[in-house]
Amino acid sequence: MAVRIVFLGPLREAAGTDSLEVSAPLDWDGLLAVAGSVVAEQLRSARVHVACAGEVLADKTALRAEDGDEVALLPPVSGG
Amino acid sequence: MAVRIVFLGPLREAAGTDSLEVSAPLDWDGLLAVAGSVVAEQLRSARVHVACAGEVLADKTALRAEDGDEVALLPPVSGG
Amino acid sequence: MATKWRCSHRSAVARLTLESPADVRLLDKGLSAGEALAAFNAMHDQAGGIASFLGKVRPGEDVKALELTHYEPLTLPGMEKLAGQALDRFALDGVLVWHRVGTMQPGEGIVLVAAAARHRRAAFDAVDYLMDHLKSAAWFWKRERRGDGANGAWHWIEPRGDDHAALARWQ
Amino acid sequence: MATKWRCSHRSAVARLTLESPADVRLLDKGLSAGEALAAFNAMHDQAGGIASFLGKVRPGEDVKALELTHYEPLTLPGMEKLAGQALDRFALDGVLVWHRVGTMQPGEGIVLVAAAARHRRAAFDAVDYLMDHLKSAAWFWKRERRGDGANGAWHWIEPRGDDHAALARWQ
Repeated sequence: MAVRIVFLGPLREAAGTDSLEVSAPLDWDGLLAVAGSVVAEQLRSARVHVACAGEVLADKTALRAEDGDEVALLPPVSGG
Repeated sequence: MAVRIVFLGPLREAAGTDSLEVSAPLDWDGLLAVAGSVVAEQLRSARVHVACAGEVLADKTALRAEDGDEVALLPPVSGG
Repeated sequence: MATKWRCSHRSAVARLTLESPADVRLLDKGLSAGEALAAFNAMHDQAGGIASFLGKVRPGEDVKALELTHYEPLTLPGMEKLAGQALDRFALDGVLVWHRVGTMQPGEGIVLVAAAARHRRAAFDAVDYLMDHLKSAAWFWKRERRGDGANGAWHWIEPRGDDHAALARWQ
Repeated sequence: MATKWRCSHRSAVARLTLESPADVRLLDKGLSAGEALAAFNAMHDQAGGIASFLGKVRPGEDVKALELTHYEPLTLPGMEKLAGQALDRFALDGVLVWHRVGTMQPGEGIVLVAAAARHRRAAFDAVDYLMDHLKSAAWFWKRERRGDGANGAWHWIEPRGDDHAALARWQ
């Protein structure tokens, strides 16, 4: 129980929760599996970014979260 | 003694005075004659404008100041 | 002609100390633009000019409130990095970048950006650059509360296409 | 985080009543940008944003003072006409155009322009437009006092070529 997944903005409603705790390590396939089908579909879109340990990943499919890391799912920011 | 000529900005120093009172009517040739040679030379430049009775003249050589009018000699405004 | 405040600006300004060359803040309470700009102005008394932009919650379309959420581990470092980029890119004496988070009412300030520079163009361009990048690149999500009482509901504000066009100007 | 003024903005703002949609002033004493912008902001609480520019007397090059003369029968009507042109040209809620005349010290404000609009671009462009036209078209002449005491002398500031280039952008 050592990786925390945080859902931001509208993804929070899609997930039905603010955050999830899962066991380390967590990779891209693991994230898609635990995120739920609605969030997983959005995660596959290029518009949703993933941060791990405070850094936005250039290639989110290379995610490799270790014990104690926070993984943030970042939907597109709002305009207006 | 019924037309007042006002020298603005650097023209004030060129004229050596802030203003002159001359008799009405005053036309372009009359203005050149009373303005002094230094100011008259600058007046002929397209960069110096003339206002009469609160209106900048589109054609300053058409000046026709009547009794009570103020004639303002306007050098180029400062940048910076 | 301008009336005087009962309290002097000098004493009021002294209460608000800004960081130089970049003052970057996330505020969870009111954003006072007049106070911030008075202090920024006093701090940059060598500058030829100060440009600023204050973005506010727009009333209308039945909007009762705006909620702005962010992701703390990214937001402030992102704003600080952006302020640094503006200082590198333009000939500036300093910048101020303040952003509200939390729930705001129509008419309240959301974002205040200011730039002090020797020349007007640099100050203007820096504020424009900061606003374009803050809106499209910083990690903020907004939703509006529309309607009254039990009929009220929150609506997410979508990303805007022309923000991306605005960003392309700076490439 | 922002410190509070001893006096509230609301009461202070109430002391400074602005004209709408255009507040145009020639000031022969201090120009207080923070006060003006707080009042302008409070007046335009329906606007999405407020852009502003404050031009100040730049220190350096031995400048002790700046004197700004104008021709009263033309200056204020010219500024009012320009403010009206900005309101016609851009989608604005309002503008503020204040200009100092007389003798100023380095660091003091010379000109303050602000525009309130639904959209940022209109507010920005209006301030830019007003500044370009104020500097090149309004009837102001500036001279600087350089040097100390008996060695001090006044020097006229020449018109600048790039002001005319800036104006050509709006044709």
